[in-house]
Amino acid sequence: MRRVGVIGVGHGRFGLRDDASLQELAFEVYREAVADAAIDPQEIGATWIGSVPEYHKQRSVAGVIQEYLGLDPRPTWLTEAACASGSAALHTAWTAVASGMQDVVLVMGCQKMTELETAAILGLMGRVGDVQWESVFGSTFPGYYALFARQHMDRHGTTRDHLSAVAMKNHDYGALNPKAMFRKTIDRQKVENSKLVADPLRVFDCCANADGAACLILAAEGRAREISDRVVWLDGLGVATAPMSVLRREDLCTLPSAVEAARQAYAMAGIEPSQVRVADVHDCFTIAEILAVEDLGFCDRGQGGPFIAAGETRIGGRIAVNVDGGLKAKGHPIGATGVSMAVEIVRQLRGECEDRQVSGADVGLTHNVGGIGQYCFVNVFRRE
Amino acid sequence: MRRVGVIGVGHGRFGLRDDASLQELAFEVYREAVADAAIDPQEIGATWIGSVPEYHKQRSVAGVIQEYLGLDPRPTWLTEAACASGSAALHTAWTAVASGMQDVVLVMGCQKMTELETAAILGLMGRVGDVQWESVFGSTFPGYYALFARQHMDRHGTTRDHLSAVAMKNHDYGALNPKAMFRKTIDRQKVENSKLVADPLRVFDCCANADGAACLILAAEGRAREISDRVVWLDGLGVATAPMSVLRREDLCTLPSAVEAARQAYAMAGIEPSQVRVADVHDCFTIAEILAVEDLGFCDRGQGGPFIAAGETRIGGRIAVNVDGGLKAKGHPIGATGVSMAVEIVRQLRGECEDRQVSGADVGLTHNVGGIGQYCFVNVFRRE
Amino acid sequence: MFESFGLVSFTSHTKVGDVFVAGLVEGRLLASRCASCGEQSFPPRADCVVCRSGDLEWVEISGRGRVSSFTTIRAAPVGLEEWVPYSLVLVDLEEGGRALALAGAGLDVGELSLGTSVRLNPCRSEVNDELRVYYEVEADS
Amino acid sequence: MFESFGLVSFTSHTKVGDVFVAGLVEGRLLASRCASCGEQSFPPRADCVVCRSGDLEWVEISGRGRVSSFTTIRAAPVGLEEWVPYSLVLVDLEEGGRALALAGAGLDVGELSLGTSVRLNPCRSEVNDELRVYYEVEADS
Ligand SMILES: [Zn+2]
Ligand SMILES: [Zn+2]
Repeated sequence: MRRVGVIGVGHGRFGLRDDASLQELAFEVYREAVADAAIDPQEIGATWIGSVPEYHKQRSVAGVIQEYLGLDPRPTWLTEAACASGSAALHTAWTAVASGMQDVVLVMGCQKMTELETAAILGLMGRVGDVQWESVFGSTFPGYYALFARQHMDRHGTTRDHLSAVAMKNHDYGALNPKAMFRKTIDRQKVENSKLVADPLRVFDCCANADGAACLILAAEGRAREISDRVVWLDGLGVATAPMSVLRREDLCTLPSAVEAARQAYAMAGIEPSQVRVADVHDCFTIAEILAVEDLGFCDRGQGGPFIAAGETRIGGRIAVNVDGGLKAKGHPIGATGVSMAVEIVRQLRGECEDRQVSGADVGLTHNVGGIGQYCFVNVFRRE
Repeated sequence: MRRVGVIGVGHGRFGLRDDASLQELAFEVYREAVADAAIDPQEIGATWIGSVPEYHKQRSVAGVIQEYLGLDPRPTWLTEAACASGSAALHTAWTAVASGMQDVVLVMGCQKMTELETAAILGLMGRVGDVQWESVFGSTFPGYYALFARQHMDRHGTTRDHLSAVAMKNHDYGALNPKAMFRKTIDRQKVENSKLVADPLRVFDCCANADGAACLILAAEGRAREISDRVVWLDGLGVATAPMSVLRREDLCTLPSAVEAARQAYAMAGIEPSQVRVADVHDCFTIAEILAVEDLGFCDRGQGGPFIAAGETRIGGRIAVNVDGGLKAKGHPIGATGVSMAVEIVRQLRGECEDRQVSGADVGLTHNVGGIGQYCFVNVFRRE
Repeated sequence: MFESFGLVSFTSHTKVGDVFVAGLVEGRLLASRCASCGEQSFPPRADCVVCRSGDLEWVEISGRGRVSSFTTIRAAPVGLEEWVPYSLVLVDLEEGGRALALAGAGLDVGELSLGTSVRLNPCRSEVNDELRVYYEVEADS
Repeated sequence: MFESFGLVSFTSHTKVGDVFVAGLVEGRLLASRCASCGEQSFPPRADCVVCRSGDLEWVEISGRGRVSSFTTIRAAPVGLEEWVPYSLVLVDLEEGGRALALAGAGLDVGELSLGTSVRLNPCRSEVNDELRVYYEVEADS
């Protein structure tokens, strides 16, 4: 298999984007990535699009986007793995290049979510759970993570303060990210006075629905080196699943898919968790970031809360986590998120992140969860 | 890249399946394919699922299916390319095996469509067209193919009789296929007296919405030969796109994506169209089969109608096309269709098709179209 | 029949629907058991995850179990807006398997902790003008 | 503003919506033109497919063209059940680009053939109790 590198990135403004259609959002980041890579787009051999179809009235958006980008007759299709759809597109693209089927490809993550009402979105998202035995009782997405949080608090002594620390950290960094949806810091009061959504989770424990797009251009090693002198290599890929149904999970204090995906990615890249300098992890809820740092081996099992509250995941701590604001402050356009994470890590490894740059970042990681852990993709990036 | 072969197939009954959930339909064909391949399912390294999400109330069906099959924590995600979603799953799976990332994988195509009303389906399907400039006028899926038919009749002299010949042939063979939705032959009267849907297309020019599932197990050459002595090789893959919007197509008498995908597949397999003995092509409408035999080079441009009406695509003719009944008589569970086509061709090349067996079939082809040609996948299969 | 299961329905057909719902209507909680290898499942499955057999038998279970986790939903999905707040309890069943279910009127969620003994009770009631069958979690008396 | 375009709307936002619909309201048919390279497009695009510039200008077009194909829809999608049968005409525009549009009252579809000269007419009317703006195909007089 050939080594695969990222040679161009594009990232749009996340948030309420009632100024543009989905394909127009996609074009913004495509334009940026083509300019960033400084290639002739005719060189792009295929496009994979991560997006979750149910939020769009346009069906089969991959075809519409490929047309709007002007990339017909090159192939495209859509990948869906709930909130990890963007990482599924990236994995597909990586495999096509590594195999030799393609030399240069585009990975597009995009989503418009704000056309639907919040209750409709809660309804749709709840149906990422098993509809036959769970959604029939009105389960919601925050409801599932509330079940996880309750067990984690009970077993490991995780506290309200630990959850709040995640939200505050991510808003602190979101304030520094020009593409983030929320660019304001928040204090403990703000989090703890926010309305309960699903006990013990409050509004400020939850990420926000957003519109947005992000994209990557990948190339095989030889071509990548000809095109660019700042290639970031995608050297470790992991992907795993866990039962869709919370009724079939042995333990709710971990996402087994994340543990397995991380194991694969570390092994493939030949690194230990301690070598990761900067990570974007899937903080759809505050408790999810606590699970993530444990599942990824950044701290001991059960110690995610104190680890984060002690500042170890801030810049200057043991490992910088979600210093782009995370899903919490950057916003979570579900199909775009996995690609957005990769864009952030590429920019960190290139040293382009200005006042939220992690100094000396040479190894970075993304951890993108679909649903409540049904899917997890972990990727390890490296600069030379 | 490694050679990739099909070592197991499963195909369920297509039609109204109000006896089973989507995951139960998937299990039926999984059970059959595992038995057919005679492998321990623990050997399956990943599952790709072709399905179109909007028809299901369950969101993110890949996760539910993977759980129901008992294949966690192995990876899965969904691929969507409208009616070619199943072929997108197959292409993804092929690439994973060819690249060396996987050795044995499962490809599942599945769809439940009959939970929605016909008008709702027409509404959804119309939105496979461009919603911004086309669907706003009430365009429908048959409406698009009607536009194609009108041009083809005008330019090439294609007639009502030619269209009817496609429907009659496919029903003749559907009657011989125990898995087909419609197992009755029809006469010219039946077609021509059926109600107009979108002039000039009538009810019997259109395939039927159906529920169904089909699956394939693929393996890398070395392992495939150890497991099976009747491997069918997937030696040529082609995939291309055309504008989503009929407003951006130069010519409506061809699907340019099909022409390009066929060119790629023939080149990769190193064959000429004349070497293909049996083909499953995407006859979502009768006119579509006429376009297909031309786009694939089975006959001259514009001659698809007379070619089919003369019996050249029946068993014993120049090339057997859709002798499983096609989408027309077999039914069209959209996510399953591409995989179903591959199952049929594998069985033809293995010589297992009984009274609809094409004798001496050694090279077979599938042609699976998404939408109105936004996507086309052409695959060439070969037995040794 | 399965359309009447739960507060709302998203599954129109399943091989395990009729028997399961008929059981609930009679006040019985049923698990599936594989006729080939004996693997038992709650919630029920039509196909055995162990041996892939499609022959299933039904066994009645007591519904007794322990609280695995719980939450109170305050932001409702479409269709259940008037139902909030409602509490969901995840129960590890004594006879294997797990259930997610509504907290019944007799269960004080404020007093609940993980590990508490509870019981799944089959019940029927009118929800949004439809007769629904489901189960609720009650204190195990 | 784009929500009022067509018989039904599925696109809530687009960069080209406001100007285009305002044009239609005034009876003008507008195409986009790239301010960088001059590439013209109908239907309009916010981003140039040739040079990728996002600077667009607007140009009025005549709407004259020739029939490329046509059909009469007799099985309607949801929401348009009472509207059938309606005819759709695909028009190759003289000034480039193409449009799919409803056949207007003045167009006898039974007499139509491919190549016939026609014209896109901006129009406004009440559809399902909403004021809609769109265009219809009329005979070119
Ligand atoms: Zn068994
Ligand atoms: Zn331009």
